[in-house]
Amino acid sequence: MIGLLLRRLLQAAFVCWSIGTLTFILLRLLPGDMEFRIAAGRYGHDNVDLAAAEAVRAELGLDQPVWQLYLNWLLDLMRFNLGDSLVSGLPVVHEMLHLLEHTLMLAGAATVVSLLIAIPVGLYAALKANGWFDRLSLMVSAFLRAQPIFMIGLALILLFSLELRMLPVAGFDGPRYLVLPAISLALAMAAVSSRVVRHSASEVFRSAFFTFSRIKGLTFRQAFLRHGLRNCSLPVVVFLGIQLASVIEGVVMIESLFSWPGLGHGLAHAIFSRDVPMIQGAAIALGLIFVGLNLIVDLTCYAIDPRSREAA
Amino acid sequence: MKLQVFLGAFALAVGLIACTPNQNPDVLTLGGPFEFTSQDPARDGYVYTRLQIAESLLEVNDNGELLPGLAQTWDMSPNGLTWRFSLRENVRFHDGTPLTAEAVVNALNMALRKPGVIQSAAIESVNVEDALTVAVHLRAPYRRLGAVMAHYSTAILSPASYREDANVAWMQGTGPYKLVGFDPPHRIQATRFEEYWGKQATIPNVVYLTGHRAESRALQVMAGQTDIIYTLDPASLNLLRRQDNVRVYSDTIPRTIQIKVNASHPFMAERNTRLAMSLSLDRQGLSEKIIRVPGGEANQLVPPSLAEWHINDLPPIKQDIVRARGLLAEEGWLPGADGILERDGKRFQVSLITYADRPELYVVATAIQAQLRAIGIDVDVSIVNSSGIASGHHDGSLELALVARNYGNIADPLGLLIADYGNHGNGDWGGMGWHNDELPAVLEQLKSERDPVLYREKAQRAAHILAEEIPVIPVLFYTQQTAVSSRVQGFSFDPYERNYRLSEMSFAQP
Amino acid sequence: MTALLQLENLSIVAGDSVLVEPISLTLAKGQRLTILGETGAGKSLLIQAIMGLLPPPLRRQGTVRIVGQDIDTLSRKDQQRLWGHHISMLPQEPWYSLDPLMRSQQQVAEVYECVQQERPDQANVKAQRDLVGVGLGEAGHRLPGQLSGGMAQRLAFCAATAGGAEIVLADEPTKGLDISRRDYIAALLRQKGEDGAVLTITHDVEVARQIGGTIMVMRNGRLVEQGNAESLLGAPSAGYTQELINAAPESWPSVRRHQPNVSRATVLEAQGLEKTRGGKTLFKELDLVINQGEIVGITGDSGCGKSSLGDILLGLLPADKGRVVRAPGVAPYKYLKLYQDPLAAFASAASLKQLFDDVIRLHGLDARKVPPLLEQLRLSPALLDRAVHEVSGGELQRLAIARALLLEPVFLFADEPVSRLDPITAREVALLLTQVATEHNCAVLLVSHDPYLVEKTCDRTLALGAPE
Amino acid sequence: MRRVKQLNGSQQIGAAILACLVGFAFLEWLLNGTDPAVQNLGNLFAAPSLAEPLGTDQFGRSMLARMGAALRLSLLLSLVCVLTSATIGVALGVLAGWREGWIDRIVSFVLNMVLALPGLVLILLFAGLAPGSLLMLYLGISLVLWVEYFRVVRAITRASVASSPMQASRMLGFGSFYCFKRHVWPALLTPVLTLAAFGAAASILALAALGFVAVGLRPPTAELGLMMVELFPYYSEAPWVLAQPVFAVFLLIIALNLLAGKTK
Repeated sequence: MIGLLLRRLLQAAFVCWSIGTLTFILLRLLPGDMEFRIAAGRYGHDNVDLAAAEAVRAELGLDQPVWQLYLNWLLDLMRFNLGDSLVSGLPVVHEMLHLLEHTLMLAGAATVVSLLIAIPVGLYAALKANGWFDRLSLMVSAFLRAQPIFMIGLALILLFSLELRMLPVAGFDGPRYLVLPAISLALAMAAVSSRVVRHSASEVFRSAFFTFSRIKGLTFRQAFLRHGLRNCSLPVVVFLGIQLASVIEGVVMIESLFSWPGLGHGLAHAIFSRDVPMIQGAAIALGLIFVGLNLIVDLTCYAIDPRSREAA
Repeated sequence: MKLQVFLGAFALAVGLIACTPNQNPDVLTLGGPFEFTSQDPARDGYVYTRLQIAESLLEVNDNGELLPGLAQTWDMSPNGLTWRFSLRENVRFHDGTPLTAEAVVNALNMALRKPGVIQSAAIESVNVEDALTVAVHLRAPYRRLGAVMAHYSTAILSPASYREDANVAWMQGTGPYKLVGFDPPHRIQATRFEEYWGKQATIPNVVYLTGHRAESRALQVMAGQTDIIYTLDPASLNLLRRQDNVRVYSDTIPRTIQIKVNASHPFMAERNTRLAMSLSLDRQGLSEKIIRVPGGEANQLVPPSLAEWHINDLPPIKQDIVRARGLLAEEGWLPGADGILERDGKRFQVSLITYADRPELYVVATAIQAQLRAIGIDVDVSIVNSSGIASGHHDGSLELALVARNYGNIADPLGLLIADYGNHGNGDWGGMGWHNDELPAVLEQLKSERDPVLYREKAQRAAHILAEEIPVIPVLFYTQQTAVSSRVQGFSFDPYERNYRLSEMSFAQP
Repeated sequence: MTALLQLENLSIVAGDSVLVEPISLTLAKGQRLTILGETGAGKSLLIQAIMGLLPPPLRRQGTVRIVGQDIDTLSRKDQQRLWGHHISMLPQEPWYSLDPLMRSQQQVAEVYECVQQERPDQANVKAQRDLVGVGLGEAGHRLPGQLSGGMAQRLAFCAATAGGAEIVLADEPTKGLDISRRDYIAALLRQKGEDGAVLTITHDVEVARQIGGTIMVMRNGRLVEQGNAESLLGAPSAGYTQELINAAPESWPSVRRHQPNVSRATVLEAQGLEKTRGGKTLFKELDLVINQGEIVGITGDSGCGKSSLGDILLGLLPADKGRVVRAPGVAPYKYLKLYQDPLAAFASAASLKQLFDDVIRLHGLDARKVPPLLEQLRLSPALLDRAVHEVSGGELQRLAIARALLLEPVFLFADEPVSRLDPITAREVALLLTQVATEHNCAVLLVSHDPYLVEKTCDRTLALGAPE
Repeated sequence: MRRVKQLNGSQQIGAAILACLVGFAFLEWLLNGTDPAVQNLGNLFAAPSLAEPLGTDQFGRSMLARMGAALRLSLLLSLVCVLTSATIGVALGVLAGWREGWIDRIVSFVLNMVLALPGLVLILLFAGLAPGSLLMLYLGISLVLWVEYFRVVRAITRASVASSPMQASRMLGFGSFYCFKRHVWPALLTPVLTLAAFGAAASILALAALGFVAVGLRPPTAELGLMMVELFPYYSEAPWVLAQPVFAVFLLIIALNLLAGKTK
């Protein structure tokens, strides 16, 4: 248990360092002069000129040697100081917290909705394996998986916002704005996870131990609750861990489509305005979410599977 | 069993959401592409003047004439070195403190500490003359100081708004709406300021939401989620025009889509080549089919709304491929095997950069690329950040750039034209590698010209030089496209984009 | 005396082919019935048919009555209601039949809770009592993965019978168990048969003998003979039954030669070997000399380090202490290994002919040596044209021996070479191995859990004790 | 041909769809000479006709030519990405799985670094480095894809190397190359082909995704994701034009997913 936490903690530190270094190197190589980009972000597109750029350069010390900037940044990182945004002048940590809140809200809601869809659909399909419902859910899942995630979002916008006028199209101003992005992301996730649930549940239903528990005299319900649920949730949770990477990718697309003020949107925007501290902050935050979610998966597996506890 | 329960719950949830209408009767929702990161007028001030949270000393009417704002009257000393602004009485900031000369001096001094248009005037000092009079002392006469005082970056905030470092902690303006919610970069909330000095706003609450994708902005207004969407993309116009509950307003604003040309580039140094490029453009097609607003063809840089600077009798530039090819042939450019022009073994291959902040630029660039290809010029289009224009100008890497230039930025384009052509005909957003000494001289004289007739004459001369020499190729006069929900009444558009005039709007009774 | 289980003309068919020919039997309280036969005799299908668990293309014909009820008159749900309450089954692979995530005692206790409607604490007490009864008193908190095969089978026995079922069906309950553990399970079944009814399926004559009661001998889905255990095993009337009895290692002819020839050269010598695994010392200060052509047996219970010792001698596994010396001047490929599972010796993607050709080409051997070798091992040369999966286990093990002998090895480590094979085949292969190896003057280290097998086939035996 | 027969029913359907798309893309290239960038502002959104079998788009460009070009781009890019990432992933995976030791440690270290960033974020960073550059897209996508091959190949190689059939071959005196050919490669082939199909689908989706967040390819390149985004505002005006790239991506992905077989 301690080892588990320690390993993830080490990974988190590694993520911070490697992402920081990587983004730093990559962004040093970005085309265009940095001070012009920053000036454009600060003073409006029509006010970019040499004077504004000079002011920015002097203020931020961008003419220091590269290694010095990198060293400073590493020192700051160790003190948990991600610096100030080059564009807004606000502390990156502050902005990250704001974006993080929205991203977690979206990712959390999407995960919950996707489980609400995937678990009943997958279980029902496994129960009636190869029946009409199983085939239908397979077809829907294959159909959804064959779309870029933004097409799912656009289709939902067309239906719920434009035709039915039930939900807002984009932006964030209250819980109603969460519905469509969360459902889009959830559908894309459930398309895959419902099949995983179906697969692992039917595996369990066909397993020798499930049959044996029935032969012992347990009813189907008892056998399912006592033996089926825990055993089939283990591969599902492990899969969720693998799916996390695609969730984060989906977040970038969905946030962009729905103008959702989260980390993915922030990252894309920061890359565009070449805001090095923001890019590092956003990428590190996304990386840390990734590590954190993996930790949750680890802990869940740990809770479900007594074998791992024995091993520890 | 489980499944049915779940489906039932889902249907119920959807049903509940469906019962909530997309429109709230007390809130006016606005959408636009502009992201904001701070409350500092020098940075994102336009957002706050548009939402009528902050106000400046002077205002501008649709014809570009200055009107009283927070200053009721103003005058200039005979030598042009001192300007006096007398402030309106009984004006209160949102924090309850009264508007005084001291507060205004403080605000202007804060603006002076940052880059911006205010730096174009050689201001020596700003002083308190008496409780309601402010004096601005200049080192050199500057005729257009009034326009500067109407710019968003000189908006007046209460002294409590500023932190030590001149940044703004929380904006306390004087407008009919006051800031209540600030979530950069996507949401601003404002409510009616009950102690406003002028006419009270009708709609109690305003929300501005950033939507950085043009296509989703168009959908927002169709879905009834947003009442007004500023800066639409051309592609969505036909769709929006067909909606019953949406009206589309097309307003010409003093912004021009133009091609910045690197005249020091060996291919484009000759006027004939630039003229040929200009003649290759199907401006009518661009206007009708691409921008989808007929009549936007530009034959010169400054649009008609800035009458002093616009040449009324200049004929339109018609597409003339044959003549364009002829001009290019005169310069030694002959088509090669694949139709691309060649001279001295070099292919006519150039890059064109543009930026994504204005949705139509990208589409127009794509069309221009094909039209230049038709006369044998191979253009490689790339999208950059708008800052790439200025940096490309300075490092000399820029070849062609498609830009939208706002000539109404400060009510008179003089300052802008000096910035664009003041340096021997060159500037970040204007000429590049072009050499002309007459134009900068004319512009310099205009700075201190006080006779309106002479001013007009010289302005016209400047416009003629630009039309004749074509350092920059005019393409289209920009049209601001705004989609407005049918429940909004009293909508009008400020061609200078300073003020969204929200306080004059109201909702139709359902 | 009422019949608990009654089969009338029960047969199992798949489409047009009959897999198990009609069979009738009656099992009353206090009766034990054992069906004896080799793999493929259709024994397991019989049990699945009785439980109603036949996989779809297979169908049952004839009547099954459980506690007097014809199961054809019952709905599927009502059929399943008999499970645990009246009829239960001991699985073939206990590890797979136990929930890997649930502790041992709970797997028994939940039966008391769910089937007998006991309170949890009471159920726990009873489960604990049951576990103590089968010698698992200390193992209640363990997970199935931490149990040995014998323990898992005993746990499965407790779980299967906790519901109070009178009828217990056992499908090869002793497969892969050491002899002492095998006998324990047999005793449990015998005991259960005294107050209920037990139907056991096995290929092990010894198990059948220990359970007692009635024995039915089956071959290829057909009943060969039946009768009382003692009389049938004592004096079988069918040749097949006799063959089965002879196939038990106890009945094998002894091929042990009187004394190893002391003048023979040493092929392998181990000095002071020590190996520790999982905190337990398997063996230490072990010295071993293997001479040319002799057959050395190693026995011991599972987990005692028999196979590890063989792997250390071959250099496949490092020893913690000590060293292994091979005879000088002998090519390394002359020290080879035979695997418990013959499939483990062959690359599955190529044909057998290809694999044999590879060896011949690599060492520049004479391909004409192959047919006589195959003949010696009673294999048809046509087998080589097949893929690895298309030949039987016994044939494949003999092919593995043939391939090894092609290289004229001096030392062969045979790791349980016949334990996965049916008894009659096992006997044939084991005897052939020792015979042919001797002819080729190859030393063999034979590892087996069955002391009889080693005793009958080896020149000398090394018994490994339980790990410390 | 033998391999085609080994495929199951749905894999055959997948292969057939893919073959049709490839056929369309390359026949269009051979037979139709229209330049996908030539505009005709007088003929916007023309309905399908004999001259323009798929109609025209918002610039009056031939949709037939554009669909052909876009499909070729997606197919070729995914092919090149898959080939690169599979080669690197398989080579390093075999090396690391076989040798373990320091090679394994170094590659695993790089792997952890790559895995720390979700794939699309990494591709975004690369695409941001040089917007519109096909090379950067290719590098970014390949960099993300090789990880999967590496992990799978290393695990399989490890299992194969430790397996008793290979142990047996070693004892019989066979060398490393023989062991690779007989034991490791046959075990790798099917999973690597499955990964390749999924990888191709992933790179097609990534390309479309980048077009969507405006760091993908430049206009007037015909690229499926870019076309979808550009044509979306015309969804009610010219639905048949929008449907074409949407349908093409759908067919491509479903064909590759079918070809790959069961869910991972």
